[in-house]
Amino acid sequence: MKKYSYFPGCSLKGLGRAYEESFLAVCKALNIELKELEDWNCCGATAYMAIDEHHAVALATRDLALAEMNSTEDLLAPCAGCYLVLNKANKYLAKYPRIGGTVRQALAEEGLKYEGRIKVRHPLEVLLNDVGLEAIQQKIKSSLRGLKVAPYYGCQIVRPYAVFDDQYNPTSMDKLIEATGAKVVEFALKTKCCGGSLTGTLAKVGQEMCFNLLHEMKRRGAQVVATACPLCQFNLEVYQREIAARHKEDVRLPILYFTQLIGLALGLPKKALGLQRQIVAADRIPAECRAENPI
Amino acid sequence: MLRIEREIRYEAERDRSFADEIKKMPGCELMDRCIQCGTCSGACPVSIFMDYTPRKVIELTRSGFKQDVLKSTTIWLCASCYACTVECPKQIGITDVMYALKQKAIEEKVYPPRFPIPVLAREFFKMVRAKGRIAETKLAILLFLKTQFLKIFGMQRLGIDLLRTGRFSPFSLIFPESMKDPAKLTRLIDRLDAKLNSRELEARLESGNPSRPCCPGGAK
Amino acid sequence: MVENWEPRIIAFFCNWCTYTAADLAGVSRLKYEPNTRVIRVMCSGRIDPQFVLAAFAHGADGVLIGGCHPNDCHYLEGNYKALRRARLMRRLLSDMGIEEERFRLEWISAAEGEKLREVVNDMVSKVRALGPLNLPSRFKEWDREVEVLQKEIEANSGGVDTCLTNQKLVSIGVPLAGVAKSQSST
Amino acid sequence: MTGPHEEVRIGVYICHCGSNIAATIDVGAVSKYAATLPSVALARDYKYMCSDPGQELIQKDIQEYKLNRVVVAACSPLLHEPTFRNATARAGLNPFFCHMINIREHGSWVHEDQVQATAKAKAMVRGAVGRVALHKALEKRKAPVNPQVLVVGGGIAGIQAALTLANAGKKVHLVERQPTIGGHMAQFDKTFPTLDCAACILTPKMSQVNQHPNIKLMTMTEVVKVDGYVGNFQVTVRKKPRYIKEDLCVGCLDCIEACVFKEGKFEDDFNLGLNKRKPVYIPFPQATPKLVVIDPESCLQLMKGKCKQSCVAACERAAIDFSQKPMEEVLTVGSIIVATGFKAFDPARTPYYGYGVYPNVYTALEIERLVNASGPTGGDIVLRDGRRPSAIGIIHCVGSRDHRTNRWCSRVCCMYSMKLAHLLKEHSGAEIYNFYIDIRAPGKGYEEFYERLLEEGVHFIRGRVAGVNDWAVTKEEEGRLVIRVEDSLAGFVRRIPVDMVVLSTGLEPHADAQEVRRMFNISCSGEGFFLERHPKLAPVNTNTDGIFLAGCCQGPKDIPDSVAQAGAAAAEALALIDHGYVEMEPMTSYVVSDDCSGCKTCLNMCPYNAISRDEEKGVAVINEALCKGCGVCVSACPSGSIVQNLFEDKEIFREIEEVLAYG
Repeated sequence: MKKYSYFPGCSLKGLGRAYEESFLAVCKALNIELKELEDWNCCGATAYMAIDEHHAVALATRDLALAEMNSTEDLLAPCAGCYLVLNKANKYLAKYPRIGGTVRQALAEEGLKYEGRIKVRHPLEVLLNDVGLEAIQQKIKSSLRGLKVAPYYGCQIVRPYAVFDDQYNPTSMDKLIEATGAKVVEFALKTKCCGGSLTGTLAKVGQEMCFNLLHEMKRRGAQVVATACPLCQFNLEVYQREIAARHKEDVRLPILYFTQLIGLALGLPKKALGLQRQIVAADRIPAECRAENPI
Repeated sequence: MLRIEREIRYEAERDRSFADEIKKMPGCELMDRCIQCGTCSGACPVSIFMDYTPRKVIELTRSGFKQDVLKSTTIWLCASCYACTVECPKQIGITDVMYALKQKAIEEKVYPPRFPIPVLAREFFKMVRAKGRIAETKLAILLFLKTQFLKIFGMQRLGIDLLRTGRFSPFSLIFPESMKDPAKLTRLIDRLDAKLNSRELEARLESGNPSRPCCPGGAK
Repeated sequence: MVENWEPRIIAFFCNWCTYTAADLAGVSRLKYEPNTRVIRVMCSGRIDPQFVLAAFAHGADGVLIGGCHPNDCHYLEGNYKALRRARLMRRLLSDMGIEEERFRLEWISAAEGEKLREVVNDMVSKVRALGPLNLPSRFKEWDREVEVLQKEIEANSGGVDTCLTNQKLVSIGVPLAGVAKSQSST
Repeated sequence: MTGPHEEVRIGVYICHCGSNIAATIDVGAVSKYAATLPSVALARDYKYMCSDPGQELIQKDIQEYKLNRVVVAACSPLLHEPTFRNATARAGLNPFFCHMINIREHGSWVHEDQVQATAKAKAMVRGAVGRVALHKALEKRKAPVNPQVLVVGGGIAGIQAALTLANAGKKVHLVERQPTIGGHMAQFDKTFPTLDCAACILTPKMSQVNQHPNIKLMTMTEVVKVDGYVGNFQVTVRKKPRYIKEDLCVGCLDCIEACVFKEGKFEDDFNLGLNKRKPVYIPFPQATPKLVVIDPESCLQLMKGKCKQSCVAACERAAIDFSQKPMEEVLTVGSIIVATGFKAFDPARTPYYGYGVYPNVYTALEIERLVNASGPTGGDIVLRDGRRPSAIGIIHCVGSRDHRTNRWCSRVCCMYSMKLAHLLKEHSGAEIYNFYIDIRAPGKGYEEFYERLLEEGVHFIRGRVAGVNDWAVTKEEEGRLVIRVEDSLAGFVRRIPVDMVVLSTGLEPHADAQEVRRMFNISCSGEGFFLERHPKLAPVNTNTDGIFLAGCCQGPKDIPDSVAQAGAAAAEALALIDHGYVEMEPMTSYVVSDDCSGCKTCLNMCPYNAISRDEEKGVAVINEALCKGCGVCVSACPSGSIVQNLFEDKEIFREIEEVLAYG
């Protein structure tokens, strides 16, 4: 039984709740015990850095402090944004005493203390290294054999800090997908940015970036895309109608979380994996796969 | 018709302290190493939309052409994907430079009115300060109300989709996702601001720099 | 007096690596703290523990030894000898109540001008934080033991390095002859 | 000469070194202070002590003021101590009565605070004055120089150095690791900027080496151990078995024809794996010596001991010998020229350029073979997938100017990229794009060559390529490699589809440079190339006397520079030989027998076994010829009965005492 602290972040409570549902379900199935941080706050995301580095670091450090004061376990952050921001805070506290000092003072006045001991980790790494492919394969109930999956990592899991995977050609998700029996679709844009918040602020820009990804994934024969970030999943899925209209091309493609795929392979009920929350329903996957797959 | 303007730059137009201000910001220390190879621009997924490529922004920044930089769309288009940062052969934190420039632009309020990105930053900031967490849908709606009011009607389909799949409930607009006790965070931020302001003061007494509003748009 | 006190650090540099590294730092115009007093030896293995004590005895606030990296010694293995002696020195110095930050052995190759700067700056800041050592003044407290020792020496004469004119030095010179013996056979 | 009781009269000289020292250190104050020190007869500061007038000043003073000690505070003794010792000697004083301290590299150049820098200088001067008073007159030992020279590495640099020495009538041992000499240059097709064929200018030199009566060529041979000192090195070399009797083989190549493998089956290293060879092969037609070699990794007989040995049958001269074993030999030489060359950067370390992922991404060296008329395709530009390219992208600075790989500029890539651009265009008619950060064409006729290429219509795009991949956006990009780059002169990003990508990989030190360096007891600079004694004034010397550098092992170079440096190294070796003898520094140690207790502590301290025990007298004895003067034994001696010249305990104690006596 492995234990971790767990930082869901705002998205997993909001638009990305299917990520949380599937992640929790998979952890349960692989008997990983998660302890959600008590009264955590928003990590600050990327928006905060644009305002003030002290505020950005302070927000993240409060969460790190909560984790450190309540347990010694590593802190899991499934949202790529949170994962990066929390890691970055750790780096900044160590590298910039000027910022670290001020932030720590402010925290101290709130009765909080962070010594920098918390290791922030991503579920991809934990499933791959702590649980291990063998352990997962043993628990596979219905293989996804024949399903062509495009693993999409997005930016912030491997950049700027390549902690557990290669910066230029990450493979951790590939391995997990192959463990489910599915086939990995090779494509050059695994880590190309989906546009982040640009889809909301400057639709034209954001949607073209998503189009490039969807177009290339389809061109490579992907039947479904696996993501590891709520924003990536959202951008790639919910704008497909607009993108199709804008670029006069059918880009419909189910966008799942890698945890949902693993969950399916583990034979967990679709509802538990939040599959009903798909806008582009996953059962558009071709018949031959549906035949031998639970989807 | 053809608009002709003089494009020459005079030394007098350079803000000589600008580069140093930026270099003081975390991650920007190595900016002077830049050899203008353009790897950042090539690696950037958004550069195809930028008026100045990231490479050019670095050059303009280090030469002190402050207004050109702060007015460029580049700093706002940066999606923080860090491709430039990891690809830079001279290990310059280009993404961090962009953050620094965004800060400066917000500070000096040099961006188009109703330009959504800084507005998003501000709304984000306010919401976190008030609730400790972000309710994305509410944030999005606020954003559209304040920037591209009409667009919001184009978004109905999306809204319905999200409702249908239960990814957001109108309920959350009235009772958005929140910390149990958001005041905890508000207090923390205020304490931080207090420190920063006092530090600002010291800084100002030493050098004649203008004060920085501790948060944008006088959100507090 | 103590307001404008500056630490003085005796730096024994080996001719082939660290001294050359210091030259490189110079050619590269790397700026570092001016508190070292460099004494050139052909090899860090030449550095007799007595040199270190003499330095402290004459008012040095710190002693830095710079040699070639392991396997890089111009004389094959002199730096290993230096390492063994340094380990021994540390124990001895702590017995004498001299803080460990005041004595340091570093491997700095001919190419590592940058490292030389870092080491010197780091050591100077640490020693500065510790304040003056003032070993000479501490001798007063020790004078009594010294006289005892002195008698012993006269009793079984020899062994004392005659070049140590300073009477106080002789006194610590003695246990050192012992030190040299014990370490050389280590 | 000063007798024991003669009064010590020291002259102290503080150098301004123009403003190099004087700008930071108050030289006037330092010399004033020096004048106040015990037994200092006079102290001066002067603009350039190392200049002739500066040296004459010292000589004059020695005579006029009866000085018998000299202290010079100037630059690094490693640079100018010989200068001032010679000056001292010219005035009839023993050179070792002169001591030098460094207030430039260790003073003015590294400190900003003038007060403290000056204080440091004063302290150091005081230390020197104190120590020099104790100096003794010393004589340098003379040792004969063995006139033979060892050249390590048979690339163009090694070849040039060997020929120069041999033509001067000196015996040269040329040692080469590979089965043939020629090095990288032998793989090149043409040479920039003149475009004369590399083989045509290199192979004559190779055969000269092979035929020269004064050159002993040893291929497949590596240096494994170096003993001794300048003028008298003992070098152990190990020869790997070629499985061919070199004296019998005439290079008829019948054995290759006869080999049981009818087709080449193994990667041909010389052609970088672009084609296959048999287990028995000759690296290339003009290989020197023109001998076949058998690869133990692929020969059935040598691997399994089972083969019908048709090669043996085919060899009329019975030159094939599967029983050969590695052999060691000790060479005695007076000097060594290290010309071990470079390693081409491995583009696997730049994954974003897709080498090894996309078959049509090549390294520059592969292209050299591809465009070569005697190469795997006979000079035809055919891609690995059999197609012919209609557009080719050449990416400069791969593995250069990059903190993630190598920080330095490799110096030759700009020029060879242009050369390859020209050749590829000539051979394939394809559209050629060069992607560069800066064009560096600083050689004779280089800029003109750049101009010529511009006129030939080769595209030059200023921008470092961010990535190469097969992501297609437009129709014309489908199924091709797309180069994404900012055209930094135009100021926008471009996507350029090509069929072939050439990576202009940089030059880096050999993987085993560190071991080699240790073996020869020389240094490496930060990036791992061998370190010259002085970047400007001693560019082919090393910190170890009698060992010289030539070619790319010292840093990236083009052929002209390598050849020039090889000549310089040969000249240094010749100077050493013709001088006839070397003077050994007198910093050796000796035992004061009366004080020695015969405890044997020192015996196992000495790394050179220079110390033995005189069993009769029961004391240790040091063999001066073997002693290298490290002084380890001195500091180990419990009874303080070993003395190192110029580094005597009392001298060092005095120096410590005095530097601390100031301030």
